[in-house]
Amino acid sequence: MSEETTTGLSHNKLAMWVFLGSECLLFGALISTYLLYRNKFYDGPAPGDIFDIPFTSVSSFVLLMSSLTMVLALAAIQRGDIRNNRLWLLTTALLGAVFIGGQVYEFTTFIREGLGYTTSPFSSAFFTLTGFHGVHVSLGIVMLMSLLISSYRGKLTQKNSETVEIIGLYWHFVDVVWIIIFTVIYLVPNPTS
Amino acid sequence: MTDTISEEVTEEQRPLGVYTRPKGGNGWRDWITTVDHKKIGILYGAAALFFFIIGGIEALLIRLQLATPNGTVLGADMYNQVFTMHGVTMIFLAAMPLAAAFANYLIPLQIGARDVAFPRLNAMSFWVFLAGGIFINLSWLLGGAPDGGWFGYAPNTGVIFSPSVGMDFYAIGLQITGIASLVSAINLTVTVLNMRAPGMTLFKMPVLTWMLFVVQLLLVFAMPVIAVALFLLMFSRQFGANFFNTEMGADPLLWQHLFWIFGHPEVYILVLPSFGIISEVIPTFSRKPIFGYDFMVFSGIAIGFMGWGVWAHHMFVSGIGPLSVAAFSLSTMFIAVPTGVKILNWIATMWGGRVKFSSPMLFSVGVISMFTIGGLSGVTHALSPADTQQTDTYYIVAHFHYVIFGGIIFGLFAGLYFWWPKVFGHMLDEKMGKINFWVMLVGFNMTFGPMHVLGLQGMSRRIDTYSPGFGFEAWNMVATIGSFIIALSVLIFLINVVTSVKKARGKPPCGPDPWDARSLEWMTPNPTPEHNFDEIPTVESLDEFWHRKWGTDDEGQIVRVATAEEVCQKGTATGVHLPSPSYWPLIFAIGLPLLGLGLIFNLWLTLPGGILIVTALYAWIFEPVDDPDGPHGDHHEVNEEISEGASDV
Amino acid sequence: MKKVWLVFTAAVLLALSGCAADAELDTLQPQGPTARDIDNLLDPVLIIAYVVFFLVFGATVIIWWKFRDRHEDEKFPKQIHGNTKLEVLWTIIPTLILAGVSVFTLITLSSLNSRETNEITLQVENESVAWEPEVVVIGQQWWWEFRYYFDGLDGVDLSDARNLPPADIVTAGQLVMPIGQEIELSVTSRDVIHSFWIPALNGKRDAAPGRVHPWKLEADEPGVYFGQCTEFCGLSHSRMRMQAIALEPEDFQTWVDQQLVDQTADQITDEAVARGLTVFENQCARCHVVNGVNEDTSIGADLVSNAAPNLTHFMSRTTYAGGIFNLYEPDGTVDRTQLEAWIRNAPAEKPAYAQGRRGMPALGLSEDEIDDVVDYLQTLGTPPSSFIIQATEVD
Amino acid sequence: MDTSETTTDVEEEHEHHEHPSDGKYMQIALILAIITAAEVATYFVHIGDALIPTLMVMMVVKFWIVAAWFMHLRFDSKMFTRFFVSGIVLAISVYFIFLTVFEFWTEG
Ligand code: HEA
Ligand code: HEA
Ligand code: HEC
Ligand code: CUA
Ligand SMILES: [Cu+2]
Repeated sequence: MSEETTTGLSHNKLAMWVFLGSECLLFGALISTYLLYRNKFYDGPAPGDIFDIPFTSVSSFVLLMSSLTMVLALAAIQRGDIRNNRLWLLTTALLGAVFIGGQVYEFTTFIREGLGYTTSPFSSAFFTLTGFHGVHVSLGIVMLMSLLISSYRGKLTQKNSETVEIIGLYWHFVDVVWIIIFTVIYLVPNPTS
Repeated sequence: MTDTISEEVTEEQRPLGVYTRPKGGNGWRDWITTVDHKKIGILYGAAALFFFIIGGIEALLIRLQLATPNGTVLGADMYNQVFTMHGVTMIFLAAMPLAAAFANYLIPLQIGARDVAFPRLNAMSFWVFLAGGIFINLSWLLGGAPDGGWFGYAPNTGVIFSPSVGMDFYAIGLQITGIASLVSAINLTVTVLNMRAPGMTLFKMPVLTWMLFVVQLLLVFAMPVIAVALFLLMFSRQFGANFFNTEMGADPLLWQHLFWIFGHPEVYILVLPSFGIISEVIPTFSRKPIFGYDFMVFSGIAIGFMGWGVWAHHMFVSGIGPLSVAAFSLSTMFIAVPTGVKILNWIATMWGGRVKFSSPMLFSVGVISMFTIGGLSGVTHALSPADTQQTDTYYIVAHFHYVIFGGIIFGLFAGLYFWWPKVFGHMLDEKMGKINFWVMLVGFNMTFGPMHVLGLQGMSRRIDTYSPGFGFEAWNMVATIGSFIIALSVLIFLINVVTSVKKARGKPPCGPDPWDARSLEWMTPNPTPEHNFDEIPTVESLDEFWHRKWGTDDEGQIVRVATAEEVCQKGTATGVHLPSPSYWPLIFAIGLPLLGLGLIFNLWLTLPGGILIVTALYAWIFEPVDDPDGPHGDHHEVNEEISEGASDV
Repeated sequence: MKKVWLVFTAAVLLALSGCAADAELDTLQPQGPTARDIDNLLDPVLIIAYVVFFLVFGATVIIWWKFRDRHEDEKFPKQIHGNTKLEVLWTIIPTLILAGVSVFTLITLSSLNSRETNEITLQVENESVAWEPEVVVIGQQWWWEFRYYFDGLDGVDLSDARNLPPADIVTAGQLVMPIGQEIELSVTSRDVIHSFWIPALNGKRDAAPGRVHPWKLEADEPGVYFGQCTEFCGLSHSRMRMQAIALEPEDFQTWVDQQLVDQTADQITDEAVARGLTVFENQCARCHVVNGVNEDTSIGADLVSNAAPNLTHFMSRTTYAGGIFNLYEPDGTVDRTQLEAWIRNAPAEKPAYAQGRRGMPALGLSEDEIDDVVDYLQTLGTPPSSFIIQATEVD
Repeated sequence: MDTSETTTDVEEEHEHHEHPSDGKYMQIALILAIITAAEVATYFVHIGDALIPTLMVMMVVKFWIVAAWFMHLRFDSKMFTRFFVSGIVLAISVYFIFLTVFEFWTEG
């Protein structure tokens, strides 16, 4: 950015990082709430009964790879390579959508198996945490699609690669949150009923 | 709410006076579309004062009910709503936004910037806050106000125990004002870091800016915690989630922890702005620089930091176990140290000075002594065994009104008197200001002083009535009388505002430097012109403005090197490129309460709310950065260099 | 102005030093060792606080007199920017003071949490029982229940307060205890969070649903010690009070003996009382238990808390309905008017949510029925001694 | 007033290092993939007491790699790291205490 600022950093990017700092406390609270309640499954299914690790591993992997495509999209636009930028943006959005699709599938399976939102403190905490993450991913997809649209309208050029960078930061953040969720919620041995 | 008091004075004369804007034409449109940090500051101030009076009237109702035993002014149900709304209104809709008013108005000026980093986001923060405030208060009309206390302990806030829609309004309304606070905090954080004038290093920033900066950081990290707590509450109430359903093994302490992890940083969010304000006022009227600037700054940071490790002192009796109690008891006590550093530095600043007790100064000295009382009673709560006797009694009520009213409201009044000429171009009447102070001081101590005694005598808080015979009668009556004296003092303030505006009408603005002030904001004329600085000054020292006025002669005597008029910019620059107004922040803000009402009453209502929000966001993004017909849209190459700053977000 | 201040502080000081003799809830007049410990911790700190305050306030007064600008010139005082030594000094001194205070805090805290249980020997149904004085305290909207298990709490599952095993004694509103004994409390709740507090004997402890919190009480002298629920718990939070009644050990034994007697119908001779029993069985028994008449505590299932006060020894209490009404006049006669009013329309006497499911509903009884049922209530239990009745008066 | 050594100012260089090449990004992604595979493997292969520490280490490494490389924290201004790390550290310490107070770790 050409704008002169005291620190030499762009407003927008700095704001995004401050926001991500704030998000740490949001997800921290949700994760802690979940941890507190992972044993409180009342009469419903326990986490250990219901999680499908292989399935979630695949969707986690998909989300992780979307971080790669995201950074490739950024590298492309920074080179001025609009074509590849579009390609990678689209791929990222698609990978995100696959992840969300997986989550929707997971949720419906859980509900079919008797784990509804109101089944137990565990279920409420689980759906709230992963739901919040899912909403973040979905918002990310919306933003990526908006980028694509403005790219096709010729508005996204090397000059404003920073917009891609900032949305990328958000995207990667949502990814690292999932890295934590995947380990702490899914992989750490779970109680069974 | 501001344009109703407008007067017929042309814009040229008073470009900024809220009470003197032209009524006709598109005056109100100017206000609802403004992205000017100063106007937004004024809007924050006006709204906060409005809510302060609402909260104050609620307080008077509380006091009327409690004036005598077996009071009958309010029923139990109404009483519970009134005290809950009193707490919520005062904390979230009066004290926080009043601080936000100062932050918005003064941060850019004190660091030598033309505006905040994201002007439109700034407007959005205000409108969202206002929408949230109105939304919460709508509950009075739509089925009952919240009745679970301002910290709304679960499970008493669940649908079974609080069946009216009140707590829904609480959960959603505070969520909305929370968005406003978070967005504004990010905005101001970036502003402070990124938009300082050349030479303005972090350690040349005025103490007020520093304290406000710490507050923004606290907000950035604390708001998400209350957001989660409120989401859990909302999901429990709207969708039957089991976060607080103890029958299924949920733990009611979850809410308490989340609330107070936010809640304790919150009390420093409330008090630090006031500490900052008096750190500007006291040096000015003592004619000395602030004593121990570095220590002032670092103690502020220390308070903000330590504030994260003490939250469970609100839970000493809630059964968290002796080890936790011990740990939090100790951490709480030591917060007195950095706070004490501040108190003593203020005293040292005045000591040996030539102290002028003008009204801002009186209020500041009021803060020093009254806050100390509250802080010391705070230390007695920190003795956890003693707190088992004190908690949830009027002794606590006394503590927090001493820190809040004595520490915050007094400080904010100091700020109002001090910067009034800066904002509106005319002074408030000094004599009335002093009367205002003394009446308030007496009323305040009469109201809250006796509460110490009541609390130690065992009067519980949040009781709508008490029986005769426990020895509560006399002091309650005194407190009630005192509260009306406070009301009188607030009334004196309002009268002062009105008469001062009247007196100033048609007269030229007061001089640029009515107080022999010290910091950068006074380098612009009063009232501040729309573009702030004609030319961004280069800063060499703390108290830059003062150092440009005063120098030392050979004998080390302080002598005037320039008059304020000479130092002060003329405010005449033209063609400064400023961000253009926008409707979308307001439209966005209107969408949120609709969304909220939809969640409470009828999901269909979320539709228009959602549409407004999405439309506003997209329009916002695609709105041209410059309105070609805008007042300052001329985009000459020459002006490009001084148009720095504001981003187009 | 300054005079106003002095007078005011003097008044506060006076009041603090215990002028208010009649304050039954006063925290500064401890009547038992734990409360005394707390008081002993607070008092010196209050003095420190006074000293600190008068230093700060004194400094501002001196500034007012000495450093007030009385000239209208442009002279400046000496410009001092700070003094690191001073800063260090006033960082360290408060730190040291607080370090000292924290030592005492920790000591008191540990004694507050220590348990010193003595078994006392009780006669329970002609058998000698060694009882560690323990009482289960249950809060609910808006009254307190106290349960005594003379076999100890070891086998008693308290995790679900709405579904507790039968106890030897169940009473409401008034905790009865022997003096000179540390009584262990297990505090819990059936609905929302309440807080149990007898200021003269100890600080408070929250009663939270799903959690059991330990606490203790000890009184030096026999007497009636007043308390108030202090955690906001909804509509009638202010009307959720309680008393601890401390008795000499012999009197406590007598009380236990009386409480263990059931109220069977064959004792009834009076016709009005018999009619009252019928009303009770038809109207009241779905919520209230009178041992010997009905047993099932879960009948009142339509109450959120699943329980109403056990009325077996109703007359042995001196207050009712969350400790807000006195059952007896000072001369020992029963205040029938108030009791009838309660049974006529309880929510009018003590607010409860219109939706019901907590508190006692208005049952729409006829005046005759009310008369009869009150006659019946008056046969339930032995009235307490006149000492207790008089000590219940607040003035 | 000693103001010379202020921290976050213009002086702070924000020279944009050369960003890694696409190939480098692919390599990093490959490492991430391998760690993820290892993580998932723990679900099938039992490693006893070492499980949780191993998982935590792998999680932290993945987190760090994404933050440092994909989010460019390695190359970008320290200010960004400062905000992010503040958030993380504050969150971890506050919520760690929070869970501790619930006796979460000892409840089994
Ligand atoms: C502006 C807001 C504000 C501020 C600044 C404070 C400051 C402090 N508060 Fe307060 N507090 C509240 C607002 C605030 N509080 C509110 C709103 C509640 C109630 C919430 C509710 O329940 O509704 C509350 C409740 C509250 C409790 C819980 C009580 C209970 O419910 O049981 C406790 C317990 O420790 C406490 C302690 C303290 C302490 C130790 C400080 C310290 O920061 C004070 C430090 C200051 C000084 C000590 C004075 C100056 C120091 C010196 C001159 C140095 C020398 C001093 C010594 C050597 C002691 N506060
Ligand atoms: C910023 C915070 C703030 C402020 C400023 C105040 C100000 C006041 N508070 Fe505050 N109070 C709280 C925050 C605050 N309070 C909180 C958080 C609680 C806890 C709530 C809870 O338990 O959940 C509480 C609780 C609380 C209680 C305890 C209620 C209870 O526990 O049952 C009482 C009782 O006296 C009280 C009294 C007062 C009084 C008399 C004032 C006065 O100082 C108010 C002065 C202001 C006015 C009187 C307005 C004057 C203006 C006019 C009258 C002008 C008239 C104009 C027109 C008619 C146009 N408050
Ligand atoms: C639906 C349940 C219900 C029914 C039916 C009911 N009560 Fe009650 N009663 C309660 C509850 C709950 C309380 C405690 C109310 C409080 O203190 O807030 C109570 C309190 C009382 C008390 C005071 C007890 C004490 O020690 O505090 C008396 C006496 C009483 N009821 C008598 C009666 C009589 C007589 C009847 C029948 C004519 C009756 N009740 C029917 C629920 C019921
Ligand atoms: Cu029970 Cu308050
Ligand atoms: Cu606190």
